[in-house]
Amino acid sequence: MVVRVQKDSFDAGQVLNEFSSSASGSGAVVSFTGIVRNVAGGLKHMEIEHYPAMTQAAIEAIEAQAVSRWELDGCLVIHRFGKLVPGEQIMMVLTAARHRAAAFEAAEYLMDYLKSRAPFWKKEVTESGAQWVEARSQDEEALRRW
Amino acid sequence: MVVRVQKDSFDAGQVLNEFSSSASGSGAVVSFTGIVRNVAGGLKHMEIEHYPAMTQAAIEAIEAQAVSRWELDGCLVIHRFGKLVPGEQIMMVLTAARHRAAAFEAAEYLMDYLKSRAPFWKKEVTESGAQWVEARSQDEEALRRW
Amino acid sequence: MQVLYFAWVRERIGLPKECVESDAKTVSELVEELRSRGERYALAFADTSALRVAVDQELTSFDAPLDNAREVAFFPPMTGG
Amino acid sequence: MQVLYFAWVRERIGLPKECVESDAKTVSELVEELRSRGERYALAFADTSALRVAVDQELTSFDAPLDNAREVAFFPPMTGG
Repeated sequence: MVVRVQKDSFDAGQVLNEFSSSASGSGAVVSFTGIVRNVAGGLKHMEIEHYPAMTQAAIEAIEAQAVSRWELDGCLVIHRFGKLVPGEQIMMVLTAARHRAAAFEAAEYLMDYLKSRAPFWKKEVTESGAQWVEARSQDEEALRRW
Repeated sequence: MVVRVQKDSFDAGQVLNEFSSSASGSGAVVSFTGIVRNVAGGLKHMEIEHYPAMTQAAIEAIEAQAVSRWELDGCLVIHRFGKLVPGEQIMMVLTAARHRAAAFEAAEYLMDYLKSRAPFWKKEVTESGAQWVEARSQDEEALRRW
Repeated sequence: MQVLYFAWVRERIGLPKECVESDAKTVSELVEELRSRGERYALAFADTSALRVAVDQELTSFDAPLDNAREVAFFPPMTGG
Repeated sequence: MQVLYFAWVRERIGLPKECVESDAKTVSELVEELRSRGERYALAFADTSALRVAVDQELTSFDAPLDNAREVAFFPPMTGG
């Protein structure tokens, strides 16, 4: 169970390899990488604001839930804040387990909760101005399955 | 949609980075890595046999199904055959999509079908002998959800 | 207590945090007091169903008691991931 | 036609493939003919519910017609991934 909240970019491939090595004995490793997409109108950049005093603990609490629900050999969350341009990696979730079902479910669970319960807010800056990304109702609904 | 059936090992991190770069415009990249686990009694190595004339086409057909069901920006399957020792990577599935739900679901679909419908057979070689891995009933049941 | 604002709540109110003296018993009572501070506040807190609140870094509801809370944060629904 | 065997089917029969002359109309009829080839075959094909079959590299069922099939493969349930 590791959480990294950081401004700097990261090398997803290197993270995956290090995570897989550390979770030896696992048969299944799942990774999710979130990438800044371009938007209609042309995204200049995205700004991710967070609540520093709360972020780390909030993500740790989400991870603790996942670890209590699935038998995981490892779990890692990286989430960036600050200014990001299209194509940059925003965040990454990794899970390791004996079998694939647990690794997939735990990764989806972590993603669903990170989307709506970790204190991050995204702002999109385009040529025509800046606006806060609104929470999608599907993201709130996604939590109901757990 | 790419399929690689190979004897050689691969660098999962490099595969992930190249895949993410090629699927530009995607917001979500999911990867699954299957790793040889040790087994009770001590695994010396695993041997993976396959049906060369059929394997590539069978996996392509599974990918085509995934692509028809989900809007994917990319999809890649790597599966090894031959002799593998514990800790080695057996296979990898990657999917890229605008949103995470499609990327996760397509990756799970690919895994479920690769498990039970791609012509690979695993044999475990331990100190006490060799035996073919039996298909798990859960793996067959997993197909029913799709 | 410290009151923190994030994202568009911060922008509407015009500051990221401030020290607030209050006897409010609940988050809702604190919101009432903040609304009376002027137009910016009234606008930011116009519709609390569009807001989320954390007390001492824990997500909670608007009817939660404040007890001896040291930090209350207001923000829109999160959009991480 | 070419008949291929994989995994424990190959091991029980003792060879990976062979050329078979047959007028069998279906996979099941071919299995009957193969069973009569001796003990190794009878053992390998004792329980076809434990087997899978592909005709010309496509998974199919044991009651599938053979038509002008060029390649038939028998093997246990797959264990990829």
